[in-house]
Amino acid sequence: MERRDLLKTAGGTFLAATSGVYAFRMLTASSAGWTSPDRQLASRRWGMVIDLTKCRPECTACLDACRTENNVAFHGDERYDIHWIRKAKLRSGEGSVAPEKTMLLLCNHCDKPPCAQVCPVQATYRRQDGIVIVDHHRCIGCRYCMIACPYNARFFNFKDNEEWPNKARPKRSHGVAEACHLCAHRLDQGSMPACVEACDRGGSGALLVGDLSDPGSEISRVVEQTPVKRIRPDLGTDPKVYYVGL
Amino acid sequence: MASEETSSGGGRRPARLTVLLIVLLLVPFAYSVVGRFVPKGTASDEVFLERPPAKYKRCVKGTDYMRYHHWELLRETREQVVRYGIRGEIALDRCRECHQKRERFCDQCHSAVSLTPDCFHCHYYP
Amino acid sequence: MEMHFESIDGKSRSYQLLLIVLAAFAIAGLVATWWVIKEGIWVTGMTNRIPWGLQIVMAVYYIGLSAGSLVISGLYGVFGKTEYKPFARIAVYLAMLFLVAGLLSILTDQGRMDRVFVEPFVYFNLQSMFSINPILYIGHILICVVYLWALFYEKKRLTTVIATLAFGWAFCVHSGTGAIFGFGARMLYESPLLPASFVAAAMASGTALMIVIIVALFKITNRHVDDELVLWLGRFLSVCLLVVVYFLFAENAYRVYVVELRKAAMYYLFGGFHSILFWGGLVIGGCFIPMFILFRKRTGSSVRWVVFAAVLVDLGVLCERYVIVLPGLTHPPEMFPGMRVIGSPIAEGYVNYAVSVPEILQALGVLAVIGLMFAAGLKIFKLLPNEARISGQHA
Amino acid sequence: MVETTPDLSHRSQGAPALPGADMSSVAARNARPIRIEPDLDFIRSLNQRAGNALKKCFQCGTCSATCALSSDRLPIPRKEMAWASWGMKERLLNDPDLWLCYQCNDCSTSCPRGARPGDVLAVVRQEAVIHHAFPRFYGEWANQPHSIPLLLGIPAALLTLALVLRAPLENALGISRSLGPRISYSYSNVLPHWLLNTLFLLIAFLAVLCMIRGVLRLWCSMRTTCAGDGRALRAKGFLASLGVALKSVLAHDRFSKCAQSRSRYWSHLAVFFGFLALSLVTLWVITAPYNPLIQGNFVYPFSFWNPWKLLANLGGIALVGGCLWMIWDRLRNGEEAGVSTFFDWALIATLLAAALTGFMTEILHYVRLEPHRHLAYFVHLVLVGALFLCLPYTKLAHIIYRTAALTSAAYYGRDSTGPAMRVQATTSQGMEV
Repeated sequence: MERRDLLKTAGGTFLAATSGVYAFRMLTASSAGWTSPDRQLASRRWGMVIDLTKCRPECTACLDACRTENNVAFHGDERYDIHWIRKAKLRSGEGSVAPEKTMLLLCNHCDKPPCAQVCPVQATYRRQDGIVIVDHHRCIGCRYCMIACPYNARFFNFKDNEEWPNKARPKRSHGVAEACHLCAHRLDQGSMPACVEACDRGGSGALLVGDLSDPGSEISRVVEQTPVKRIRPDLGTDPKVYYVGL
Repeated sequence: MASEETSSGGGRRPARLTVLLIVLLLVPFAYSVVGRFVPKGTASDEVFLERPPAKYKRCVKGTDYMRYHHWELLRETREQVVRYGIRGEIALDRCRECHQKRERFCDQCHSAVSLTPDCFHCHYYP
Repeated sequence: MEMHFESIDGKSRSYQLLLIVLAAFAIAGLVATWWVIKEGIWVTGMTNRIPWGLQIVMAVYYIGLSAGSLVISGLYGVFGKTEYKPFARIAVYLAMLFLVAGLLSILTDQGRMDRVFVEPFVYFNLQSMFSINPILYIGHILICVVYLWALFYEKKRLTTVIATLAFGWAFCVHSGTGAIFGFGARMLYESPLLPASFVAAAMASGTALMIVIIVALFKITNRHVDDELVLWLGRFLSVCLLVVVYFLFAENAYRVYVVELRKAAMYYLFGGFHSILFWGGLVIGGCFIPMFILFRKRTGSSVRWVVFAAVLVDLGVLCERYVIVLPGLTHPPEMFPGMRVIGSPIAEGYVNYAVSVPEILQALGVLAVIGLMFAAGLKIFKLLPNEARISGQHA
Repeated sequence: MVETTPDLSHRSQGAPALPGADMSSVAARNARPIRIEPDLDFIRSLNQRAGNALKKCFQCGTCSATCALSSDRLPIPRKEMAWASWGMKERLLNDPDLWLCYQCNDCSTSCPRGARPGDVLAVVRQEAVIHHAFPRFYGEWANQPHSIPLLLGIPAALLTLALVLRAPLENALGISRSLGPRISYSYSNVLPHWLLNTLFLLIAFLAVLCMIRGVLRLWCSMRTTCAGDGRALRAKGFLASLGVALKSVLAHDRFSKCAQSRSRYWSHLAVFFGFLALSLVTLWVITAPYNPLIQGNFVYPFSFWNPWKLLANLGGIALVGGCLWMIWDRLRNGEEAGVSTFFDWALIATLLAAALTGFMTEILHYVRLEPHRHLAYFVHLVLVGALFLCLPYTKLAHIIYRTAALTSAAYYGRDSTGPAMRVQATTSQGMEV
């Protein structure tokens, strides 16, 4: 009797488990017909070089281009404005006579992004080509990434964005975090990010985006041959935005 | 011990309650009957899907597929685009080329089945 | 007479008044939350530079209170101090409620509350403290439920087992909560000591809360509680406070001593509103005055004074939670060593956090919700003992 | 082996003094000794499961006196208690009157010996279900905790088989994958309705088929009970009796007479009407293609404010609430609710699980979580399938048996609605059991 019960239980469990697993596979089969994700991205590693010596202090071409391209919210309130790329003035040393420096700040697209590490839903992640992206469809708005980012590069949609200059690109609802994604949509289609194009158009040519993993690319050459600096590489985040003349 | 009073009193109350419950059960039935015989306007199940302009012949997939799986297609395409950078032909703003007005197409079904996908808050689709 | 548990009648006018007041606060919190959902989080005091505010402060405070109250019930369950059996049920029930409060605070703090119930479970990220902690919290709630069940049905063996588990789990919960900040990259967060000091502060605040609740509840419901039971808790509290003070000293001494951190430490200690909370609320009001009361023979053996000390400790720990969460955010990250930022479209330097009305309403609302659950629990479940005496004094 | 003389079964053998019946022959037969062959194992098992209370019965008759449902024409539970103590298995298990008891435990709480007749009857009903089960082995399985995996595994396997066979069947039968005017985001694109309808109708048909034998047995024994020498007295036509029975079921009027556990009336009412509402909505949906009331534009899934959807949601809430209430009742008021065995728990748990997975499916539908919603739906369907498959073998069978017993009671005029019958002749004969 004991053994029969055991057989019955075991048989039933097996039956339920196998049919469950089989049904699971049938139910979860993709209907859209996509196959496994393309691994092609991994062959690239995007990085950026900003030549501060070429950057004109009064020029805002890149900032405007970014705002227009990506529908970045500007409410006119310092506390809630979002800046995927921003321009700051630095003064080295104390006192008011020390020389001023113009500085462009944006997401550093770290190779070891702390923001992605802390994201509880994997909404922020490092794409295989090195771009750090926020998946706004998934973000729950916990703002832990903003705590973790050592560069003040991440922003939160505190209110809805009323402006919608570029209807071809999405805007964000309130309640999600965002940051520069290096115009991944443009890079995917073979063109340069909006800020880079705007800078070139303005004649400065201070911005350069390219593939760091390709030794023959221009960016690799610049990084090799020019004295470049990164912001706080000592934190171990391995940022990929390089500055010339900082 | 149930005395005669309580049992008869208890008998009346359930009867009334039962009638009430049965009436409740019949409400949807009445709704459907009314929806069937009273012409237009009352039948909220009506769905109107605007046909795309004649010059467009074919969608990215068949009609049946799109009817039952379009969201699946969009969702998986979204994953491909956002997480793997694969940008193909399928995109929400390309739907707009044929199905031009949201309220004459998307919203029709969505509101009929009480779904409020929040695509359109961030993706432009007039 | 044997000690037994009973539920309260809950028919008195004051009880009903309490329910109404609590419900009003809960509704106010709900309205505030609805307002935040509808308008966006800008209606709170948070900004892009200060992404976490009062809700997170309250969340970690509530969670601290919960772990602490569980420690008290552990006195009975784990260490077999049977004289604390009368408080075991209230303590576990409160522990559960405060965890619920913590989760509610975190929930209402999210930008997209609609996604909180789905995405974190589907796209679980093992590397994130924010993914790990909810598992710890929910686990703790479940453990508390089983624990309560064991207590209600007087399951001796199960009580011991589950109490030990809960005791250990509470340490994990608290260390985990501390790790959210301690493992963070902010200059004033990063500290391996933080999880440990979190546990110490939790035990202090939880014990203090139990002292206040026990004395108040027994007084209001006309029940007898032996002074010695409360006084012993007071002595336990004083030991906890010593540990808290030690951790505070160690951490701040380190920050002041290490050149790299000195500037931040000075900001922390003397840099604004939070410094007032630190010195006035935490160090003096929350630690030294209570310790003075508790260690002094005359005041330490008076229930009144002990309760007063406990209230001070609870307020002090609330200040401690504030000075853990906020200075780390208002202090700017050091992006350009040796340089100063003089012009930027965002505030790159020191910023100030101003608590807003919706945040306060939400915090009070959460408190009111669990207050309601506690009041209802007293009526529904047999939580309260008829009396609490040390067994030796039984007639 | 015991030899005894008192007529324990005069009701079944000559109970109602039929018009024109020969009284003397009845009396003569009653005097004849009857040989009782007690089934000792049966007694032991009953006694064990009814909380060792059965043996305490000393036939005082308090139970029948307290019972609000007991009447001269239809006396319970005293005679069943006697049969049980004497191990008259066949008689007991075929006794339709078993099914007229609602286990309100008025008798159990007033029993001076604590013999708990209500509980004994509940256990006997459980025995009866297994006894009437066809096939028998399945009836025995269905009431053992270690068969749970199997009981869930069979519908899971059937459903998976249906999923596998879907494409070939659709091709062979020429069923279009198009759902006509129905629109998107339903569940039916993965688990099509035609497939589920066929499968579940087959299962339901099978279940009903398996029950027929039990119901017929019950009916026959009822006829013996009432008809004595084979001359049945019909009080009503069959359909009219069925009507009376259904009315009684709907109104819960017999349930409402319980004094001891009033809350059971409410919880059962909630579960019953919840179940009924959900069944109605399901029927409406699955018959939609053949429904003349629906013209073309049947939109499925329903809008949240569609009355059908509202009814289903309300029904689900009632079902969950009722089940939780029952669980609470059984845990809290053990004394009034009586013994709870696997037989009782299994039904409540399955119903609750089915309802909860149903809600989970709905919630996942609204949060647009794919493919999780299909998985929840699958589990839900497995639970519903298990419920149907085990209909003849679990407590759920009371739906059928109780209705049959009520119908026959009305049919033979043994209930209060029937014409008064001359029963004095028999009740005067000493022991009325």
